[in-house]
Amino acid sequence: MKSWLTQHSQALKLVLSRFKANLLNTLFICLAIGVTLALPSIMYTVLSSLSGLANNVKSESQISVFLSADQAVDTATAIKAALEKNAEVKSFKFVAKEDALKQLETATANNNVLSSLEQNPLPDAFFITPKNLDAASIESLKNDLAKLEGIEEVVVDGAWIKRLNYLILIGQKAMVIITSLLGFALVAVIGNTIRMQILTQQAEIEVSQLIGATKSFIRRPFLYLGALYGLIGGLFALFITYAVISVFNQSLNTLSREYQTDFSINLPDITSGSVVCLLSLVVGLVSAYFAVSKSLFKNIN
Amino acid sequence: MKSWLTQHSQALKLVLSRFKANLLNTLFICLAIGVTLALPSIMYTVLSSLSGLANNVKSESQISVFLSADQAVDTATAIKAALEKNAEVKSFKFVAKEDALKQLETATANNNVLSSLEQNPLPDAFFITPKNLDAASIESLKNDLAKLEGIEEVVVDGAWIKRLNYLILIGQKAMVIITSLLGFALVAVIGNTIRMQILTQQAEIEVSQLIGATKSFIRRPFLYLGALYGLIGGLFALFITYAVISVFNQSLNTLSREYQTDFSINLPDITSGSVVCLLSLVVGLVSAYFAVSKSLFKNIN
Amino acid sequence: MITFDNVTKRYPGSHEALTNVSFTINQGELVYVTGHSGAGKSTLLKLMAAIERPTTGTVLINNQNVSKLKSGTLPYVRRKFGLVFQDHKLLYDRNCYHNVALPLSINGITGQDAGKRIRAALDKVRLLDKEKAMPITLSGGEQQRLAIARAVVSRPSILIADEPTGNLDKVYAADILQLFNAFQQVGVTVIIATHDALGNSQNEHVSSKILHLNQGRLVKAEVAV
Amino acid sequence: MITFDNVTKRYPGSHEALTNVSFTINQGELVYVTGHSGAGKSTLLKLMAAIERPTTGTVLINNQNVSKLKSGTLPYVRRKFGLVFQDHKLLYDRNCYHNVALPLSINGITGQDAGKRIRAALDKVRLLDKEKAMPITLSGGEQQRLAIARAVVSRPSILIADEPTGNLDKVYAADILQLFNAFQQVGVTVIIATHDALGNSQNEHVSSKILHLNQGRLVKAEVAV
Ligand SMILES: Nc1ncnc2c1ncn2[C@@H]1O[C@H](COP(=O)(O)OP(=O)(O)OP(=O)(O)O)[C@@H](O)[C@H]1O
Ligand SMILES: Nc1ncnc2c1ncn2[C@@H]1O[C@H](COP(=O)(O)OP(=O)(O)OP(=O)(O)O)[C@@H](O)[C@H]1O
Ligand SMILES: [Mg+2]
Ligand SMILES: [Mg+2]
Repeated sequence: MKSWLTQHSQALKLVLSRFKANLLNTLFICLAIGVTLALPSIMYTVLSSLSGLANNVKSESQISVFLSADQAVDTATAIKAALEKNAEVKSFKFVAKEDALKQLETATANNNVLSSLEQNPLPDAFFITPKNLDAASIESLKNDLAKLEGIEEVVVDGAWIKRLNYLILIGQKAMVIITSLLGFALVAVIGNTIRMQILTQQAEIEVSQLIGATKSFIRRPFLYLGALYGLIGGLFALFITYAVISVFNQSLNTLSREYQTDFSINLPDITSGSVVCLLSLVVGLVSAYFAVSKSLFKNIN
Repeated sequence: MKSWLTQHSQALKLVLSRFKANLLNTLFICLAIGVTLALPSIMYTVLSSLSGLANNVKSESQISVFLSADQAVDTATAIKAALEKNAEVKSFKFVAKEDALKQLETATANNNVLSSLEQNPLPDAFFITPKNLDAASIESLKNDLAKLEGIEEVVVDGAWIKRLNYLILIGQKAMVIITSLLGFALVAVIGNTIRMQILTQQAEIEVSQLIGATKSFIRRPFLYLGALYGLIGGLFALFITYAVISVFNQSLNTLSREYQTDFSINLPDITSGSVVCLLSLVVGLVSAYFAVSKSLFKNIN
Repeated sequence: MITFDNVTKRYPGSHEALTNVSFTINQGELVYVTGHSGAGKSTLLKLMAAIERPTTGTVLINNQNVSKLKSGTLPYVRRKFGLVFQDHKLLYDRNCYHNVALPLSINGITGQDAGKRIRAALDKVRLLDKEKAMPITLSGGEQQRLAIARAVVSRPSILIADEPTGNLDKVYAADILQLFNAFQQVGVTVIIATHDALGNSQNEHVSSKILHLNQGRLVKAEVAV
Repeated sequence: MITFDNVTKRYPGSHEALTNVSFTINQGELVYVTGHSGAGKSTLLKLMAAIERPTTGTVLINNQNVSKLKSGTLPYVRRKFGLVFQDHKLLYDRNCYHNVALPLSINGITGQDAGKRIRAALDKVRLLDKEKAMPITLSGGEQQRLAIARAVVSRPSILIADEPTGNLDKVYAADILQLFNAFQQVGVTVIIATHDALGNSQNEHVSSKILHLNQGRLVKAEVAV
């Protein structure tokens, strides 16, 4: 147990002293790893923020219920009561025909066009958010609603859901492609770096083997090295992600004001931050293991 | 001249024979470079396709001219003639009020809502694309149009332009950030690779210097190496770009059908392909130069 | 202790470096391996130290067949040896002190105890004042002596030295041979490969065995007193 | 040809390796540099070959002051020399043929002409049958001879050899010294550092100069006939 500790602290000390001796080089390498790692991390952060937004939009309104024209006010009240009782309805919103007309005016961006209307052509409407979003539940809810009295038409906003889902699907597809490409690049970068280190240390490895060092003794410092590269690279990646997203959010703010929405990309929290660091540590460790095993024992029996 | 040729062909031969001897390793490194390079190339391709789309949208219609209600048909004809003469007008489109109503119906996605309208509340309209898109020209054109007879209102679609420009601005900002990050990673990857090669060749470099090799003699094979890594990496990048965008376009196709538009991302053409290859060749050459100069002459006077 | 039985070594793509060599070395012997350049001296030493394996025949170290050792136990066999390589095999990225420290750290010996032993070893080869120097700044003979210090620091039970005095002048060479004799005196088996066959008058009072090789064949194994 | 005037060499962080050394070597001379280990023999040779620069004093090669050479012309000065390094400095990633080819390719000599010269050089050190072997597979003495082949292949006007026979037995050593004598006979200046001061009976008929160093000082410069 004590010798185990000594061996490990010895290896770690060796690696740290080499780190210090080549500080600039080491930082350079860690930065390269950080950059490579930052990109999927940024992608993931942006996409998860966006899909949060998409979920919001998605649940905004999927079923529109239009009442027949010239309906008495108490019909609307009756329907309201029915909707409140229905367990399948998560929430709903009533828009009176006067309000609908105003909205239409805003949407066409021209106040004068509709001002000459002598009669409001629009009906009263309920906009309903269903509890369950799967196709079957929505269909049965639609049928239920159609049975209510005084209702002209029930419209399910299917196309919009379809499109949004498709957009998110494409985003995820892009992320999978980019992440795997970059994951590959990451392994290549760390692996190459370790192999370079092994080349520098080739004489030491050979001599150590000749005078009786075990394989794990030789491998140990390189594993520490890989893990350290990964960890520091991960920290750099987090830092870069923070910086890039902060800059981005500033630009977004101006745009959001333009759109009258309030959207910004969430900075990674402690959990996802540690996941990034841990992941890159593991990648570093694994790349180191393979690089060592590949380069180490090729000439010696 | 002949000796110059001999020297270069000698260096190139040396590099190629080493390439062949470590084929797998070489391919691995080139692939890492290719991946790193592929990302900005994909980004650029997507963004340039998008901004092409944006330009299309932008030039679709920026000034809407609404005629006063209940206008005689020949007023519209007169305005049409005036627009045709105006040099500032690039193109225009006339939308009769009946067509406008139909469009509104489609836009609100509900045929029944407006069907009960007893009278068409919408005016005839011209949608004009100006020749010059700067603020001053648009303002003067607007004033010119307002002077015409029978016109109720001239609306400049400013908000839309502003938003679109902002979106493109953000995209470009993102590309600059990502490209510079990746450019850095690229230099780090190629530079590290060359430094690794130099480490392997350290003994040769030292001995060569001791027995009278000039600096350029020693540097030459490494420059060829860097250039070759860059070139092959660039070709890999192009290949990856092609593959990724082709996959992407398939997804986009389905979506485009959904939206009834016909948008797909253009594959890079020969010009931009050669630019990518040339660029990465130069990056390889420059990284090699610095790596060699840094590693080569540190211990020897 | 070390037994060669009909050992032949053929390197891939080369003719036989050793042919049908048989002999036994007992604990505590002083053995010279002699022969012209390329006769197979280094090969013989490498086979003894379990660095190479015989093509045919058996090499026994402490009654263990080297060819049948598992790769996991090989390091522990090698730790019994103190090796001086013909090309020194020093590490040029660390100073003399740390070069000598390597065998100890492999054996898990660190700290003050290690420090004392390292300085004692450096003192024996008269390099104590070069403790902090890098090997690349040492002269050829100094490098050779450093390699010897590294071989003896872990107090091996078998000392194998390949041309340990090739770069040394007479005075230093005598010094080093003295050192090897001292090791033999305390029971260490000492095996030395050299091309200037027993030209050293200093050794005449020490009983030693000579293995003389000629083109890979053991020509004579004699005992000089 | 080579003139040292009051040359002192102090390596950074070390005492003086050479102190106030003055001598002249003329074209076509055969010079032995002798002295104990660490006396400064290799340092002297490195100063002659423009590999190191003197701390004080001047080194003239063909009346050129080495300290004042521009780094661009240094390579061309070095090409005059054929160097045998004490640690051989072979390239282990290429075979014997290509090791010997290196000085020629630096001089821009390739093709058939180069091939002939390379094989002639290998033949002179009796390594023609090892042409395709990698240096790592050579014995210590074979490596040393390969280093000598590389030094002579470009037909240098000055041949500088640092302990060229340290790993060679008597027969081969005599061979190599014969080779050096042959070079001297055709007008090449030959400078050899060695620790076994003139113990070679073969050389008695050749006139030679001896520079004997002791702790960095030139103790005597005598001419033996
Ligand atoms: N790894 C190897 N692969 C192929 N051939 C080898 C290898 N090592 C040695 N040889 C060959 O085996 C023969 C004997 O080599 P060895 O090194 O044992 O000689 P030696 O007696 O030590 O010579 P020297 O006195 O020159 O060091 C030589 O011809 C050499 O070329
Ligand atoms: N690069 C260097 N930096 C510092 N000190 C050095 C350097 N090279 C040599 N020395 C020191 O200078 C002294 C003379 O070294 P040199 O190599 O000239 O000796 P030598 O006569 O060749 O000895 P040997 O016979 O052992 O090769 C030695 O004490 C050595 O430690
Ligand atoms: Mg040998
Ligand atoms: Mg020397």
